[in-house]
Amino acid sequence: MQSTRSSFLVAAAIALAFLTVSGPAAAQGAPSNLPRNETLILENPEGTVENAGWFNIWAINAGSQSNGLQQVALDTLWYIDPEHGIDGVWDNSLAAEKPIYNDDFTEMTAKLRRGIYWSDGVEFTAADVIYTVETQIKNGAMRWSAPLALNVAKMEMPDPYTVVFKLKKPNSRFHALFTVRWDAVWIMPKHVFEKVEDPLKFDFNKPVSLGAYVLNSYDPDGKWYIWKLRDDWQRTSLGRFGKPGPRYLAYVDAGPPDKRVIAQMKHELDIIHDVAPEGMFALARQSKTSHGWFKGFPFAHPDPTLVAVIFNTQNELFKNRDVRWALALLIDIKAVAMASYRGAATISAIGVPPTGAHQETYHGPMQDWLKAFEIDTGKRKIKPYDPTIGQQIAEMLRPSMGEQIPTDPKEIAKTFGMGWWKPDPQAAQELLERAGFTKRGNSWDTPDGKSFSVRVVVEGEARPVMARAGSMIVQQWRQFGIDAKIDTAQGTLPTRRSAGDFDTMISWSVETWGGHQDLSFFLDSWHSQFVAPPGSPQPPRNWQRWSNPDLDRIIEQIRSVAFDDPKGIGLGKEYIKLVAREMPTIPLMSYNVFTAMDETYWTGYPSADNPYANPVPNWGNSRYMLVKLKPKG
Amino acid sequence: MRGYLQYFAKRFGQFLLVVFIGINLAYVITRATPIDPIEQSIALATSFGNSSPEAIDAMRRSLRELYGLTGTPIEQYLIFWRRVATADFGPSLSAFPTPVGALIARALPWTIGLLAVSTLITFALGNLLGGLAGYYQRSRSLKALGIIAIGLHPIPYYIVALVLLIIFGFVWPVLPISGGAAMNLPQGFNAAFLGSVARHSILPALSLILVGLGGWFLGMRSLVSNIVAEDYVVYAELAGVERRRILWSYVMRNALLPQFTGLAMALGGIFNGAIITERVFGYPGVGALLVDAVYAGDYGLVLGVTTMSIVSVSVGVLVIDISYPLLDPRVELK
Amino acid sequence: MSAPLAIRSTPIAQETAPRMPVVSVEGLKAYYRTDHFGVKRLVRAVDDVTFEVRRDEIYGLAGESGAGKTTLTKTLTGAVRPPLQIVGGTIAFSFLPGTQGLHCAPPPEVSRVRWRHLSYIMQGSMSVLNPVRRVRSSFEDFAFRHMELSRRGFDAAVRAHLARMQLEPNVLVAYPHELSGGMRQRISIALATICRPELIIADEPTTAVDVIVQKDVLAMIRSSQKEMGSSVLLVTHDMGVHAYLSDRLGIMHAGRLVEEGRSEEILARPRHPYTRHLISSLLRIGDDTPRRGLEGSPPNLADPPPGCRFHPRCPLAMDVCRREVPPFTVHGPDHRVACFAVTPEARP
Amino acid sequence: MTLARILRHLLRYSTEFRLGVILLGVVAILAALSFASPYPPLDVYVVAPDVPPSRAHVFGTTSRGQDVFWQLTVAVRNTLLFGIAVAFLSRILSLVIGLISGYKGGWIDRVLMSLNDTFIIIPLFPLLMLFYFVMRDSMTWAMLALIMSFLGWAYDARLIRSVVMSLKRREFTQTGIFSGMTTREILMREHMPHVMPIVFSTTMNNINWSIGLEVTLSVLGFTDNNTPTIGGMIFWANQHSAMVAGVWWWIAFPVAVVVMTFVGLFCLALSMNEYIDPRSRWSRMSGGSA
Repeated sequence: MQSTRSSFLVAAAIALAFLTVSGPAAAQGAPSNLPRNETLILENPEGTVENAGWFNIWAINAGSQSNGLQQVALDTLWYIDPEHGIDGVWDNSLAAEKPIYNDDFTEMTAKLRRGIYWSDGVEFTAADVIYTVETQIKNGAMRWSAPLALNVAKMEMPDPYTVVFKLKKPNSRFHALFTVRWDAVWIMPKHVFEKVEDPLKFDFNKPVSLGAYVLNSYDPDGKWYIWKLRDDWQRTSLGRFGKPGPRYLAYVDAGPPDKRVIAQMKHELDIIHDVAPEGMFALARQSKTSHGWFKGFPFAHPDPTLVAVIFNTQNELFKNRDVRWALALLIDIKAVAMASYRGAATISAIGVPPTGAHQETYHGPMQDWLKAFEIDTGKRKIKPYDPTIGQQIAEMLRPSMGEQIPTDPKEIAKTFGMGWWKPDPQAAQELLERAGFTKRGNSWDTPDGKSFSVRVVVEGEARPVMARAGSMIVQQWRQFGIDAKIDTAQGTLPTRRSAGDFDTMISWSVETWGGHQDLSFFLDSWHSQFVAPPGSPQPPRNWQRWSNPDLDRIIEQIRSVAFDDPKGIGLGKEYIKLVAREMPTIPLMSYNVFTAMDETYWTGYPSADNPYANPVPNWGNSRYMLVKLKPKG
Repeated sequence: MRGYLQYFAKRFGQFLLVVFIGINLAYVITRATPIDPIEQSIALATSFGNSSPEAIDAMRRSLRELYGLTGTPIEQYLIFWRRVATADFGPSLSAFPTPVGALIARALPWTIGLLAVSTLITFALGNLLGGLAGYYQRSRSLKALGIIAIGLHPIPYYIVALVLLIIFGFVWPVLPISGGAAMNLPQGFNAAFLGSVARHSILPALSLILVGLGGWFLGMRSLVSNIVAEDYVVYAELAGVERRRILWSYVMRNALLPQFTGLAMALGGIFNGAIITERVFGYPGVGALLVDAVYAGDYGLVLGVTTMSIVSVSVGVLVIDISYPLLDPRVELK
Repeated sequence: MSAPLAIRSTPIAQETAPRMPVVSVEGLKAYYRTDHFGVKRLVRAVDDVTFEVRRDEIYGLAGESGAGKTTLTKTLTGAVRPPLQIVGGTIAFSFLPGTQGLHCAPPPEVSRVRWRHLSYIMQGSMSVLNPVRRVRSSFEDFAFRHMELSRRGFDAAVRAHLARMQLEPNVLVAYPHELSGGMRQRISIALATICRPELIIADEPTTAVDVIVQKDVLAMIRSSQKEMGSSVLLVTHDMGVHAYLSDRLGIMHAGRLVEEGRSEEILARPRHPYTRHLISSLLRIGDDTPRRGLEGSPPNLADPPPGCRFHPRCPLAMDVCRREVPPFTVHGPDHRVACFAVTPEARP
Repeated sequence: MTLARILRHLLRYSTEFRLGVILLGVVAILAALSFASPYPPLDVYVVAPDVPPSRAHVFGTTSRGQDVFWQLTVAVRNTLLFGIAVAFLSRILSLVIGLISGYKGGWIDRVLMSLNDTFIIIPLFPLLMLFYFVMRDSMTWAMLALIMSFLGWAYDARLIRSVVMSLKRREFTQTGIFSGMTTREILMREHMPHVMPIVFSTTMNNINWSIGLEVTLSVLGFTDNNTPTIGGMIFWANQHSAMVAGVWWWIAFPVAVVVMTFVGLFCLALSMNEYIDPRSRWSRMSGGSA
């Protein structure tokens, strides 16, 4: 037996070895050697960056974007805040004032700030702007080459702080290219890039920064990036708002949702980009210091992004408006809101996200029109809109959530949205029958006698809430007798989306500035001139491949009015009415992001009560929150 | 010696066959992937930002030639084999223009390290305990071990990893549950970094070990319980050779030989385990790299990783095979 | 005796009279109790056997396979593992006073005795050498600790011993599979004799080798026995071998001793019908082709026939044979037979 | 000894075997209950979500408003069916290849076996993942089963081959040949009875293998989740952060059941091996050289 004993000694030794190295709890979240109370740790939703050492953001997808690079190290002319902004939605960043167009929108002048410096001490001037544009035009395959090449005829630099863009054709939205909504054309450091022979093969490591932070260190395996506040932070565009709170920023791969929650419970992750609703609830329950955009339920930050059931309108079945409407009338949005967000959704019946400034601009004013809105089922006219559904969701949640659920109708509208279409299987049946569909026993046949089957493509793991919404909608359609199936596309989604390889899809084809009423950001790409023939790839964002002469007219009018022109709102409403009648996509809700913020080390995060910026940490716009963050105690 | 050469030649032939079939399988499948790297890139580049449709078309055109996705299937196939031969898989499409080789070279040490350590521990421990259990068949503690082994052995890597994750990451959070090392530590041969690496590798390694142990344990146990009945063992016992000597030089030594060939057969499965484990624990190895590559529809990278894993697994097998004669003097006669 | 070996017979051996037995077995009963997936069996492999091996003699144990010879050797060598059990009887070794056999001796005693006083040439010696160890290490494993010698001294001793056995020293560096069967056999004999033990148990030492090899293997056993004056218990079914080697002979049938006496006596005048059958079937040394004549096979020891276990096959069987176990009757010096059919008077 | 009789013996005398039968029995009963399930397996929000185990819901309910117990019954059924399907198909392959190469020997054997070893050595997981991304939604339950059985025959073919090789040397084969039986007859009449037990035990192991991979793949979201399986359940649980949300019963019970299945199957295989390995039996019969 001696040998057995010795063998157990061996085993014990190994076990011991494990424990000794295991020592105290230290997940990746805690930078062992940085002052924690001066460090802000944020999640970079890109996860692990395979090409960690690549900082040349102007080469397409060569490396990471939201590892802090575009948030705190790069800068461009203007920012539009998806929320209300620190002083207004519009911020002149590198530009000293708003863009100046000539009357026919063939020329745009940008006046630049003085006293802005690159982190290596070189001053930022118009030369950098011009170099940025010229270089990308010269090298076709850079990130913004195409749009710049299409628009810019030539540029002039009357003085080092003024750039005049001469445009190839009139474009009242040219400045949008240099206006950050998530990102924009970032300005290149001329003095660095002009030294390299091929700007596509240059890794720009270590990056020279125009923002308030410089790269401190990064993980060659791409799991974390640490940025350090510049000593001369006053010489950056952010300097106007005072000294940023955190001296260090750590953008980390926080792993799958569960691990993010665990990490924040251990206070090793100050800002979670997104988690499953249940994760957020768990945090709210178990960690006093964690909160979301809303202090209580529904926590999530509504991105100016409209989640919808997108039809492939080039598919025979969905060419017919009646079919699209019928399917819409079969959706019980309350159940979808529950299934996807556990109720923490902000619903929208119309084609703009119910977020930022839009509810005041569009949803509110259009309530009366919606209430009056009628559709003809062939047998009768019905008023499908139910303005109280937001209210109903609130009531439905109140028993379980208690006083977290607001009572003031305005609050409820802001939180859960206003109204939606009420489920009406009867009308749906009538519409389908008018469209030539027939019900056999418990299931539906298409006009050409095949069984009516609909595949609903969802991305899956990457966007769990949409997958859930999808499976709920599938269930509701199935129960009506349609052979509906969920189809998880995982990584193939982008390909299939642009190839039009889907019947319907839970995704978004509407994205807006959020803070600004102008809809051109997405709407311009809906023009029929861009609709690809079946089979060939469709450029963003008209994934539904829907074309309509009235829509084209509206778009062309928008192009001809200025960005801030109130006429834009009127045209926006026309668009909304059109898509309400046509239902090319079934708008569901805004894309609510469960960004969880931990106040153990930092306070002053943006929130629904103080919506000065978008906390979602991979947005370029999230940089504004840094100047408001204060160390706790 | 001639016997050995023949043996070696046979093994090497097998090795080549494995690599050939394996790589072709991978190539064919990858080619059939529906993912279009161009669309993938564009989607990434434009998923949030502003971008006008004409611009996208222009982008699409230039990317297509930049990525060099041209040429007939046959041409591409030949190019592919040249690349395999020269171990140069060209630039990664999802991290263009960084060469695939560079990405793999970055990830490989992690996986190899993890696998080497866990496999060694598993093999040594499993066989040691299994052998003892087979030799001292009356020992209670070893019987208990056997039951545990039976309980753990059939459970798939993922489940074990998940349970470990729950226990040590959540219920009793004493161990890091993701990453390869703590943040902001410069990589290199310094105590801090290595210590951190060790600590981060505990759970991944443990999940591999727990699953692997049982197989070796049970295998060794039954082998030994047969070998103790062999004439030369009985004879040695009757000759009063010390038990220790019998246990190590007669029983263990001889039982280990089939286990060793078993190791060769098991390597592939062990590698599968590594992929899963790396994914569960966010370990920066080739497994994680492969999954990302598949998501990104990065032909070059997927092929690179798959080929690399097939080749290195077969190399492992080859190494075991050709070192086998050193352990078993009889092999030359086979 | 000018052998460099330091080993002389032990004090115990000294004071014992020359004719005193090295081992005496008294009423030994060794059964197999098996239970494999419910199939319970009790095999009376050795059933009440009594005999002794005297100093400086070769005692032959004969009988067809399944007669219990091997089981007997197992019990003698202490290789008693379940399901084999010693049900009764004693085994007294001269060099192991005060115990009832190796199987119940204290471990230190056992390891003191083994190979130094009692060595063993195993059946099927082809496979008794560890296939992955060189012959030398087998010698070291087996003998080194018994001979108070330095490594070098031991090496020399081994070589000398091999030389005496007409074996090339280079067999030491060989692996078993590199050697012929006969070679392996002779090595195992060398291995068994290197410590000059009092008692060597040889179990079918020649079954697996061809006739030529048999001859010198036998010669080898004989010579080393003579030279060392030790005793050999020679177990084989091959009467030819016994005729050639054994001084005295015991015939086993179905787990029992049925006749015992001087070899020449028994070979010349076998009494027990079974013995007669064995002898009649003896053609010449080394021949072990299936025997003709007597039909039927040894009885199933799981349930042996009552009375004399040979009666179902016995030409002379009488009623009494079916009822009672025949006792031994003496037939002249050193010669006893267990059969009702043959009486001391009766001379065939 | 026919397989049936062997099984009876095992049942009577082998603890492992009995344990295995009991475990699998429970699992099988669960699976059978699925037909009595009051809820359509694919529908969500049919019961109140996140209810911990209670009298109303024995295993509690999921965050998707499904009853864990009833969901589990369906999942177990599908998972088992999957494993059995794969095992059955791959058995055919491994039997045919094992018998032929074992019996024919020569170059046929060499070719088949080197092919065989190739499939043993190649790491399958990357391949399976690739397959999934190629097939996408056409990668149904059945498709996956087909692919896996195509990949999963090698190891067992080897075992069967080795058994046949040993059988070849027994005299009944020779007599068979002398009495002019055809290869097929010898394989079927003489060898099958001896091969069956090993086929049985490899089947158990193979079911384990395939279920293991299925669970892993679907947990990672690499399978069609229109068919509820155990892996699928865990997948959805992860999607809802069940672990951190404290809905432990959503993970615990599926894991428990799947572990039961694995251990059960493995015990059967183990005891069968114990039984058929002649040497281990022999060494039981007479602890030593007899």
